[in-house]
Amino acid sequence: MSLTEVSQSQQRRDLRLPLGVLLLLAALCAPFVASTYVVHALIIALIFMLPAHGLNLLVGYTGLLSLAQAAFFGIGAYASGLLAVTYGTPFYVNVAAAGLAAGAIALPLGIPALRLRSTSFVMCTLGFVIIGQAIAKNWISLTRGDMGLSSIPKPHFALGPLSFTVSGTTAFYYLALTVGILATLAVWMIVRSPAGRNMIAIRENETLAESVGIPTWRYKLIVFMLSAVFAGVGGSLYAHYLTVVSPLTFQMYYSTTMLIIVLGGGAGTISGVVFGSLLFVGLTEALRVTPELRMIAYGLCLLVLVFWFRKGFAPVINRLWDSIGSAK
Amino acid sequence: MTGLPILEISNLTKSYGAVKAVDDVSIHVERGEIAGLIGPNGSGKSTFFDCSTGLAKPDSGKVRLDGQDITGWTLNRIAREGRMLRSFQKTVVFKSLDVEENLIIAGQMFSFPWLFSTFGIGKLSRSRVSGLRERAQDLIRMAGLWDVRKQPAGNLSGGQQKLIQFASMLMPEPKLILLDEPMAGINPKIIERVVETILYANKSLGVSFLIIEHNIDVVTSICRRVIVLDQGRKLAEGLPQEIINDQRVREAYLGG
Amino acid sequence: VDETIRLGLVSPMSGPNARYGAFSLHGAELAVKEINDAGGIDGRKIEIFSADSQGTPVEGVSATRRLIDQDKVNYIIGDVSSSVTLAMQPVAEDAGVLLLNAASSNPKITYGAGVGGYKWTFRNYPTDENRALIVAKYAAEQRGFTKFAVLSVDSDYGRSAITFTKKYLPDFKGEIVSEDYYKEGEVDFRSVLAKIRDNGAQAIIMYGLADTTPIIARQMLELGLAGKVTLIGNGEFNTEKTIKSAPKVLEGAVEAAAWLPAFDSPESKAFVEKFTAAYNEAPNNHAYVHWDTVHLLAQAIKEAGSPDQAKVRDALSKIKYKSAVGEVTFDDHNQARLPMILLQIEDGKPSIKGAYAADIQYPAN
Amino acid sequence: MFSTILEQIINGIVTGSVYAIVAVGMTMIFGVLRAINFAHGEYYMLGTFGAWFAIDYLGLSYEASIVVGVLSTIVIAYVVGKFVMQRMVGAPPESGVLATLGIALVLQNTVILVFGGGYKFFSGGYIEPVSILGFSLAEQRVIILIVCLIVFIGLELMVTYTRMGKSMRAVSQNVECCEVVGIDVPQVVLRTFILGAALAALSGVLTAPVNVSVYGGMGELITFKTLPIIIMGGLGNVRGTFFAAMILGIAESLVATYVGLQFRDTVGFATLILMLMWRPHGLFSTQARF
Amino acid sequence: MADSNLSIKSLRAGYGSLDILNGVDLDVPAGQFVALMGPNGAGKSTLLKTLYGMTTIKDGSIDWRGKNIAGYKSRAILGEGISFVPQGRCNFPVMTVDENLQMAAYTLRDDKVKADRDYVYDLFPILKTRRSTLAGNMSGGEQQLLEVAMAVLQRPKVLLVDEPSVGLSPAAIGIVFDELLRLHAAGQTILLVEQNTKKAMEVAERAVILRLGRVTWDGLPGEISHDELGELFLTGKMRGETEAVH
Ligand SMILES: Nc1ncnc2c1ncn2[C@@H]1O[C@H](COP(=O)(O)OP(=O)(O)OP(=O)(O)O)[C@@H](O)[C@H]1O
Ligand SMILES: Nc1ncnc2c1ncn2[C@@H]1O[C@H](COP(=O)(O)OP(=O)(O)OP(=O)(O)O)[C@@H](O)[C@H]1O
Ligand SMILES: CC(C)C[C@H](N)C(=O)O
Ligand SMILES: [Mg+2]
Ligand SMILES: [Mg+2]
Repeated sequence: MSLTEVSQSQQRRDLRLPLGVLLLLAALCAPFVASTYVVHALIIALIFMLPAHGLNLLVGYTGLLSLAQAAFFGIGAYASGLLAVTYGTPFYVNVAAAGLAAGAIALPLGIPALRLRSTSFVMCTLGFVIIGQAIAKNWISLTRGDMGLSSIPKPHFALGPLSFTVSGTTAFYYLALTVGILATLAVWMIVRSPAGRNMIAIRENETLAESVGIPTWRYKLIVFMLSAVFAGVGGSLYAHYLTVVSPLTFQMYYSTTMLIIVLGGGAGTISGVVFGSLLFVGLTEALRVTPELRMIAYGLCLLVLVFWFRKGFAPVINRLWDSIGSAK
Repeated sequence: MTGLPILEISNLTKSYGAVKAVDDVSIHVERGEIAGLIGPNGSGKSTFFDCSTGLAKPDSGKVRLDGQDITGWTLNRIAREGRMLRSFQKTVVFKSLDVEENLIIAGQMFSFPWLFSTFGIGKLSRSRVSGLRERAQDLIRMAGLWDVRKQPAGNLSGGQQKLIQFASMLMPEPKLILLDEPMAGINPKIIERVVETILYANKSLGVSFLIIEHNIDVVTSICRRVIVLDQGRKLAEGLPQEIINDQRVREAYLGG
Repeated sequence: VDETIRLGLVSPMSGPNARYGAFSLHGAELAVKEINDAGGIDGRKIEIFSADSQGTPVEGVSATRRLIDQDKVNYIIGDVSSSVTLAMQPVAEDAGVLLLNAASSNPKITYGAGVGGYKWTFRNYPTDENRALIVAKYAAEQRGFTKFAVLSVDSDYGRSAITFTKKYLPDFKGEIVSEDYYKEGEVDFRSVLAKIRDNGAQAIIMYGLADTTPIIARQMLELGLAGKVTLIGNGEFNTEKTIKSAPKVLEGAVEAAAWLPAFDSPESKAFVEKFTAAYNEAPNNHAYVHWDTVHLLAQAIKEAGSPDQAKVRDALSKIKYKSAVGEVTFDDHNQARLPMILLQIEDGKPSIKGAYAADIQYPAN
Repeated sequence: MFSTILEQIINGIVTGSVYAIVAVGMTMIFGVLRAINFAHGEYYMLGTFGAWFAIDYLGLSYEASIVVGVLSTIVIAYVVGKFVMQRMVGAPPESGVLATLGIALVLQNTVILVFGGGYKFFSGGYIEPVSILGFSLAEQRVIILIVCLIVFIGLELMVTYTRMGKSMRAVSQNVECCEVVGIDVPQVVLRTFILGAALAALSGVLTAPVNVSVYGGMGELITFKTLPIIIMGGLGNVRGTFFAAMILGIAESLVATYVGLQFRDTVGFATLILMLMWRPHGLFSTQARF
Repeated sequence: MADSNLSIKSLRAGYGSLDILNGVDLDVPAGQFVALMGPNGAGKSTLLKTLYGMTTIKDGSIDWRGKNIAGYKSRAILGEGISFVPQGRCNFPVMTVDENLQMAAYTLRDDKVKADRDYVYDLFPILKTRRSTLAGNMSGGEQQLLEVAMAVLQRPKVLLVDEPSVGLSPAAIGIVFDELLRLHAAGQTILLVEQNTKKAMEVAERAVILRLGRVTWDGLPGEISHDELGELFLTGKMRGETEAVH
């Protein structure tokens, strides 16, 4: 029995590996075949995928429904925007600083917030976004308020004598793709490890998890911070891509978009998040017919999602993937 | 065996409003012992467990585990560092995970005690996980759950879930296990197996037990010593035979 | 060969500013229709492509990209909201597409344009600085106000107008006694108005949204501020609808606008008529500026003699365009020298007090 | 000084009353469905639009427009309740978030599509100021205050004493057990939902004369104002919601006066977060054992 | 009386597409006290839930007084006079004991309700002392008593009880089973699921053993010894083990 199992899975891997390579190749070739506009949409999708990955760790794996992602996204965007504009620090410093800043701010926010359960926690996290926006608007000496920060430089790498500026859409696409793949790998490693299993245990039943020795409090806090780091990095890329940051970066709308990516893609699955960010960013672009009809369609999509794909699209993708794998 | 009790709880008190759920109770469990805790409904047994394991905060009293004062420790720390596990009266499982995963989770904090080591991948950690899996499968067979082992635990029958809980307690090698009504709703044949497993764990692995149970036959057959609570106070303590013949216990608990 | 001129319009078609988007699109469409009906520009027709910015920078950038990459537009007009325009600038710059702004007033847009950096951005709209200056000046000199309360919309427009007000007010011995900003959609101003009632302000400086003005006016009435405190600034004080909501409060209000339907010039009157005939409602300022900007662009293309973007750009910087409010030229920051129109409500009707242009003091870089 | 504070407190109570009537419906819906209704403000908007339509298109009086506004909202709520909310029974909270966000988008944009995105002018109502305790207040605000009191006394009685009220509480606690004792869960959900939506609509119609402008996006704002209230009030708790709404109304009013209007929208969530630090389960909730 | 009975024919039911009951046949004459036993996961609870309309029925019929009630909603079944005490917690945790008892009689609107409640309080004095405690704050056993009391208050014609003895002290089990006997004596039909086979065999008139979703033994309690019973549980083994072969 165990023998057949092994050979079966090998057979599967044989078929899925080339397909995976193919998909990767497709991703690499995208800028050469797709129009600049599609590439731009892909970049936005890749940028939103980062906070979504973080949110997935929080919602999908640890079971904490949070709307705070936009706050950390905004913190990341402002952190790198301010560094770049005022100190002219290089890109990779900004990205790292954005991630760290978001993670560090998540600590004092998470300590009180994580004591709350379910709905109170959701509302508290929503509060972070709203208060974040108020700070961005009113702490004018730091953030320049509504005027926002503009002319954030394009990512620039300098290694000794080598220097390179990521200026065009194509170049930025590769940058976003690289970061996206790295983040996906990082999430994959986390969730497959025993730590990932512990997170799932917390999602399923916190008290039970606690009783088998899982330090749930510390886990929740660390995952909360981790999700903020992902969001911060996303925010940093966003700032460098759009070259402007304004208080509108702190938007409940972004938080819900990220949540929809995760839930619609399939909470607790990595493929779901990847697919979700492509679909839901792609979808908003595709639906650009007339604005109201588009929003109505978007709303109806959400209802369809809730009624017919309660687990998001991930189960569908996985079934497809499996059927590809087991096809001869 | 040293004379030091593995668990020693002194003068524990807990009240909810006007209700004194536990009222100045002192209990100890000796190393290698299987002790029973019985009492009428609402006599404070589960509350006593909650207070000893960090789930509830006692109003006063001291809990010592293996000579160490663990009063005020959190539930997870008691489980992880103190190696004292407990089960719940109201059956709880990780609902959407299958039986095997349920057991692996129950065991892994001991194989991966440090938060960051749990992120470890690589050979050592893989072999640890497969060790856990083997152990889980043995326990699944014991509990007669083999065929449903890949089903989400939340979809199993009440009794089957209770068995998962019991099996989870044996996943790691704890020093002491507190069981809250492990036999409730379990069919008589499986009760025999559960009893055997408890005795085996006790003899061969040296795990001590404190068991709340209303199935008086089981209590008398496996416990060396039985403690009786009534209205939050300790009513009696002694050998099983003495206890069931005690007039006060008969009145308060056994009925007649 | 495709002979049509492809013109993109980025505006907030949905979201809280959707109303501005609708007016902008109508204005631009009307101009395009006029031009095409008259035979186009040297025979070339204009085709308009509208894209929704939702009033947010990221959507604005997406919209801009789509216009450039998919609709292959040569020119873009947009956006209303300054934050969005600021985000669109680098995108247009990268693509070498001419970005003509018709309605954003934040000075930063042209601080960074022309010799400031972005070669492809032009703005055919007066700035907040200009507006703030003339309102402050008029209020102080003509009306004799010295104590002001600020109540403006919490956006880059409302906030930057106040920033400049603060810059100029000391010149006129004016003093700000309280400063408040409201969110789009705010409906309850009683607390602030009560405070203003008690702090002795003579006028409320309001750079606000058209739709909020009636609410504030009504609540001023409720608190007994009518006739005691005057509204000054900008926020469609001059439309019939606003005045009707609380005539007693709006009497004497002072407003500086890029344009208003009551502006007395033949071109302006003709525009109001055509617009009203076409859309069954009176145009507002945003309809006008977009209508005007399309005509401006058409003239530039005509003068360039070809739709080539670089040539049109050069034509624009040299252009002398006769708009409905006066002649327009661009400075070296690609900022139009445009007058602001100052008006005061008298007997329930807007009465125009003059049109003032001011040279902008660019920050030294 | 003192009289200014008093005046602001009265202002706050009026604002609080508007919030309270909307929030109480939301909290009751949460009670039976365990889902935050992100679309709740949309019923406030629908009610207002209904009344505006009645006045502007049908030429009805303000009183009649109240009926039209509330009734038309009830019809829409019935449809939404039948097809969406009833199916949310027992669904995980995430589904509730997505579904109600979806409904909010659909309702809001349908209205914009039909009536346009611009602001409408609401012309009915009693806006003449009256003087109470020396403070000037529009008559309409006095009406709002009185209606709020009536609504809350009525609801409090209903929840504690009537079968409907008891079954609402029952549904909120254990759906399976409702089946066992014979409570018609879908019906209770539908009725609660319609009641909540109707109250939101009523609040909208009553507030329209003083808020003057009517527009498609107005519901979203009110949703955000009421979210912190229902949490502070202890989800599902009618009396708690009343006090929380008053606290928030007054706090907003004071902040708007003494700190700055721009901080007003932050007050709700800031108060909420502060309060949650102090009492993680809300001001008025009861918590059962694990 | 013979006309009013419960008759289950080749019933197939389960959860979604998963079948748990694979053709259950059972005839219960009016007024009979039946004990339903079997290994864990045999489908006992599923059978009771199916009778109460809480699962998906694929096939077969449930005749109750000449009417096929298969596919009825729970509420309709309650209306037909069938009550159910499910396994595990089933009360309103944030209502007091008294309110819970009131809710139990939700569908009854006569003046006997109050008298019934007093009767229940006399029966289980512990509930009386806890009458204003929130149900969710009581001990497991106390809640179990409450749930039995709630079913009693519904005055059903048929009572479906799933493991009422779980978590009860021997004394309390005595009281509960005495109450079941009293109800039975008053003419109620009772379907009792129990793992406490010893006790169940004492009180029931008839024993039915379920395994793998089928009735495998049906007879008088006296006809089978405890060892035989245990043997029956095991030879069938558990649902899992027989199927594990393939
Ligand atoms: N909600 C559910 N969804 C899917 N399968 C279920 C569900 N509930 C139970 N099952 C399956 O049905 C089988 C029978 O369950 P049931 O609860 O009827 O057993 P039981 O005989 O009452 O056992 P016990 O004595 O342990 O209560 C179980 O093995 C389980 O796998
Ligand atoms: N959170 C609480 N609030 C109020 N009373 C409580 C609370 N928790 C427990 N009690 C009361 O404390 C008493 C002891 O409860 P406990 O659960 O410890 O009893 P037990 O001995 O485990 O009973 P059983 O055998 O029925 O499980 C009960 O009377 C219960 O009502
Ligand atoms: C909506 C308008 C008042 C916008 C303003 N002109 C701006 O620059 O943002
Ligand atoms: Mg207990
Ligand atoms: Mg069962």
